[in-house]
Amino acid sequence: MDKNFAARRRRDLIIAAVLAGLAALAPLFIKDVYVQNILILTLMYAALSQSWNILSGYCGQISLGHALYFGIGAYTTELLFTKFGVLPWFGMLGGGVIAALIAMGLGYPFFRLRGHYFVIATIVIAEIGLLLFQNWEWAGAAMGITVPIRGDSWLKFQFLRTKLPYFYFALALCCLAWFVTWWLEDSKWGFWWRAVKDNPEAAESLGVVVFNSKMGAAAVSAFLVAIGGAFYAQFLAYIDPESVMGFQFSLLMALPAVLGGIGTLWGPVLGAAILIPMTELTRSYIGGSGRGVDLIVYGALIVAISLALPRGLVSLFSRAKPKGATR
Amino acid sequence: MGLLYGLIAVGLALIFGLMDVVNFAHGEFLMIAMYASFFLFAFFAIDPLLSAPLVAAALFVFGAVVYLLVVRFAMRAKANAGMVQIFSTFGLAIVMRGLAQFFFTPDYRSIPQSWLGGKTVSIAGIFLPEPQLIGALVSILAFAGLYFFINRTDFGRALEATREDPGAVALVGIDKNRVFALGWGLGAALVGLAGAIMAVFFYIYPDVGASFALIAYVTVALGGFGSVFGAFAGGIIVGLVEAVTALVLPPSLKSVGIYAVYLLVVFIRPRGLFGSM
Amino acid sequence: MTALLETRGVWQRFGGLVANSDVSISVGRGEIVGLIGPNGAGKSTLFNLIAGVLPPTQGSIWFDGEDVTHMPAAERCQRGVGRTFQVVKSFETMTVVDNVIVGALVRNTVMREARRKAHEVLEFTGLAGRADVLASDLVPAEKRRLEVARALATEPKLLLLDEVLTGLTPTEAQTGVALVRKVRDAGITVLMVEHVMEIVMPLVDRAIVLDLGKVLVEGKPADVVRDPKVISAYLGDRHAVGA
Amino acid sequence: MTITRRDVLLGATATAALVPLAARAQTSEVVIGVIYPFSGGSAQQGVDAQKAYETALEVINKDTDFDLPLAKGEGLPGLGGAKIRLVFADHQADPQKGRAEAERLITQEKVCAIIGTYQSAVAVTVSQICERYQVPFVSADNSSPSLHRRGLKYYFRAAPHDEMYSAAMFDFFDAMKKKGAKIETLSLFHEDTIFGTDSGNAQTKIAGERGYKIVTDIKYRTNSPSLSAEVQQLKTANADVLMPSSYTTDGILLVKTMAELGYKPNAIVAQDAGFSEKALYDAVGDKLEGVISRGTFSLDLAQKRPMVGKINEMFKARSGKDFNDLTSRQFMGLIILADAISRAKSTDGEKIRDALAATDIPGEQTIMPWKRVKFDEMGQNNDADPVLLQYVGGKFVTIFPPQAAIAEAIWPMK
Repeated sequence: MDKNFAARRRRDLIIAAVLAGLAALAPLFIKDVYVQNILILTLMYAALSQSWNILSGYCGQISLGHALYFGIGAYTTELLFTKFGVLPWFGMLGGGVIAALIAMGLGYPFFRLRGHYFVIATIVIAEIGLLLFQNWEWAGAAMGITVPIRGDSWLKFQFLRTKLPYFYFALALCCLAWFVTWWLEDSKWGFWWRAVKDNPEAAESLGVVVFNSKMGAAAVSAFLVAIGGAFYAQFLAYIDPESVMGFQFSLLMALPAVLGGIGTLWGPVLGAAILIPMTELTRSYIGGSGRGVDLIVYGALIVAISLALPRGLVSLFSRAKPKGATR
Repeated sequence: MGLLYGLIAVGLALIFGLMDVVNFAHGEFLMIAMYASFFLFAFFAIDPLLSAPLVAAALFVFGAVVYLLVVRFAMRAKANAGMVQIFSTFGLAIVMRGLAQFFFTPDYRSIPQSWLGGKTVSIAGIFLPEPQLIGALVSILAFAGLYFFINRTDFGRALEATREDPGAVALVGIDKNRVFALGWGLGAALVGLAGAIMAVFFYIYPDVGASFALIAYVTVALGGFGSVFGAFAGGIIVGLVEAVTALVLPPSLKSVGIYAVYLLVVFIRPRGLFGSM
Repeated sequence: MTALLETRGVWQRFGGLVANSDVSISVGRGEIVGLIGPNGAGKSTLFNLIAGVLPPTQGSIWFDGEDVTHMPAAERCQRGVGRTFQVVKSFETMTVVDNVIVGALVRNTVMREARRKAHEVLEFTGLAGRADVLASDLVPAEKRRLEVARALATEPKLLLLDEVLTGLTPTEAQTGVALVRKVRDAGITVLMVEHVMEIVMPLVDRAIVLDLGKVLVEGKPADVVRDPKVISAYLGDRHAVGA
Repeated sequence: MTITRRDVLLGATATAALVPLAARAQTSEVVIGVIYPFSGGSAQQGVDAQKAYETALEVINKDTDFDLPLAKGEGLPGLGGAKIRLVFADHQADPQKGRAEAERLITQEKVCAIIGTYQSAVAVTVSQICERYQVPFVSADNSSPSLHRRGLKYYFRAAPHDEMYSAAMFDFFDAMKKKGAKIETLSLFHEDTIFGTDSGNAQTKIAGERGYKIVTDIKYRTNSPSLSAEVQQLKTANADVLMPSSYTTDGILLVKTMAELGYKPNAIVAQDAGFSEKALYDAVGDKLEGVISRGTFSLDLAQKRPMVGKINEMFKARSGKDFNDLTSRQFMGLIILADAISRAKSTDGEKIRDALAATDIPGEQTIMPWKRVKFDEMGQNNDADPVLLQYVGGKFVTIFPPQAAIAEAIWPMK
């Protein structure tokens, strides 16, 4: 019964394993740290976008305020580390939990809102978060937090020159986010989310507790994004409100999923794999001119892809063939 | 200031009300309008107050062109329509910033002297800057005009009808695209008006739109999407809240007050104050 | 044995408008009951009260011996109330089988089980051949059937059908009628709202006629059609006689 | 508008950045990375900085007759006349991007030193990366005092930081008080990013030490759409001196709003940034008659040191602007860095670092009013004396300290 479906799920898993394997070998051939840096960012944004996709893609609650959770992850980790000496690994988890709790707390009032009202509320709440951190003296206010680096240490997850540990962590995070999505996709939650996205009223009549579904999606999504934020903070070894909680992060989490295919398993990875290297390269090689050409190219590409491929780049791969749960 | 927020927001409200599209390049429309009035001033010494209608006309054309070139296709999207709209207009915003930087250079511009700049009227001990006073006046006129326009003219009715049932309107021989293009033009023209007034007392550079965009969205949403009167009222509320918050909290947190009021309003009324849909 | 469903003195007001006044009906186990009435009689309101979309202003609703008046829709579904929508509400971006799986998940937490159940229901409703099609690609009659299939997948004790037969071609309607009978034969109680009497009368065991928010007549279909109050209500509907 | 000429220059540098291989093939060349915001909100500073560095490059690489290190003769004498090539990179005011670009410049473009960055937050990450790769970082125009206090070995700043600047302001107040001016109350007005916060903190600290009363301390959101409420508060407080720390955008809005609300303070003593920008004065110059800004540069120096005027002309030919506080620091930063590389006789990071640490350039051999350039163990040059400039009759005149002053301060400003 339904062999196609099972085969498709298995195929996805195999492809993912192969890709992850190849990615894991990449540093053997790519020694250039700048390229490694791009790879790390790509993996990180793929992971973030995959997490964002859970709430916004699958569950249909479009959030442009995920920078809040990213920032909370980053700040929790670094505040715990610099003020109380808590190792980043614990801070990371703590940040994830706090972000998930905040997401659920916000969910109470937020999930009553629909459409653009919801989107704007998410932008606004992230903006409020940014302003509060900007004015919070104990957390460094605008000065941010500089993470003291005293040599390579797995315990403190900091490394002077080598990028490999960061690379593998980003890869692991990306795999985790992908796997969580893969797993949830064929689960009660996954079905509930998609039902809620398509038609909350019908979902409710089929025994789906819409509110709880949204809360679940928000919590998972926020948790993973906060882990990403914690990683970024360790990677950068310096955070300030603007650079971990700015609106651009909310956007950069959404864009790969949108370009790649929102609400799909492969969309965020694919989108990030194209978008991030492209932004980095356009900035590095034509941004130095100070004429905004990089912005023109970047913006035009977003317009073009969103107009030409509303289902995202993944739709190029799966030619309108009828699809099961895995789409 | 509130009325100006309202004027900036009303174009957005109009476009949204007309076809459920939120224009994320709205701030950039404002930026273009400000540049237009700057260049009219710099090269032809036309005072921004006089050039306002010219700028509005130019923006009208610009808005219509943007609709025909981009938004028209975004509305045809078969899947993820909401997403496509958000991100195509967003991408457009980035392109516009890039183009502005390319052609106008990133230099900060400003109109140093105008008939209005820096004059102040004092009424009962409260100082009211003249440009903002005129801005408020123009805003009220624009609102009144728009209200009249939508409710009393054929074109206004065509807009309204197209919004309610595009299919039926097509049967009557009205070209949906033309009406929408005109709607976008009108929305942009209102921003043009706002931009011309803003140019008098604000600085101008490619990223200037970003300062206003979020406030404009909040204003529209506060009033209720699609409601012209809502945008007007929203603008006034935002202006007041901003002023009051700045007195109570550290000024760097004054936007928090605006945002908090927005959240409070939509929690109580999820469709904004005057939202009908 | 108590009735499966009972409403006791239910009122629903919207502002000054009274949609249901003092409605008390009951549906016994294994019955097919038709809820009919002219436009604006308050059928849909009552239907929504039973489904749990909103609580009544006054009165109580009992299901399977339990007061469910303030129970949200999702919970009622878990207790065994399934419903369809007058305006179809498919999950458009999901395939037909996925649509049904959502319903099946109420009673099957293991995905494999839910999937098996969904295919079973599709077989039952005659949609098996369309399992992997996107819901948005179905024709209207199929969408109606999908609604029923989805509700059946929740293994309800009571199935609420909201005008599932309206607007279908005669052939399609016949298939629909057959399906409803099949559902009842599977031991599921059916309460169906219909506007057009002709379609439902041959199908139902009992008919309840609502008019102006009140229960007008209740009884065997054959008696109901002949009742002068019913005739005048429907005529009144057609001739717009003010009340 | 001067688009054509700029086009050519920008085009040239853009191409240069695109063909690193061809360029690298040339013999004896020293590559230095320059990291600035070339797009986004502060792109203007990046573009201006580019002109300043190109001017410095011309002085170094060509034979000029100035009394500056490396001016005479072509290229770097210590490396057999090797020419310097600059690689520009865009950080878009984002610390992450700054860091990535620094890393790219070091590992791909093989730069032997980096100079930048305008935004202090970006300087934090860029200097960290430089430290890790043991490549010297010259902080040309960042003024945040916390930067050099992080124990970095490869961080150097020739210019003053905000505490030095603020101290100079208070020295000036003290001096004015002796002359009988009434200066008791201050209004602080600073933006909420790292620059404004640092500056505000420094001013608060010194005011407390020297017994000045701060009547309002307004921290505002940068790039606010309106500053009316803030200005209203300033007006109500009406302190003896208004001390703004604002970037250009907010500066323009502040001055315009002040005019609109009819607030004319007795004196404005500004923490540079926006108040040294030509754009600000173009926009609202007439309203700023008598405003005082701190700085480290003054064109008045041209009267004593003619080369200052000549170099300014070179810069003006490129940019259409006079040197300001930022561009002059950028120019000087590259000269100092190049001098160290030449003395190091090597492009090795550690050797350049040691040479930088040993730098001792007398003030006369700079275009700045500094005593000399000599770095302390934290990489800070404490002999970079700030000056206070007053905007009078459409240009800046130096009014403080006395040894650099060419005019008496006009107090109050109007």
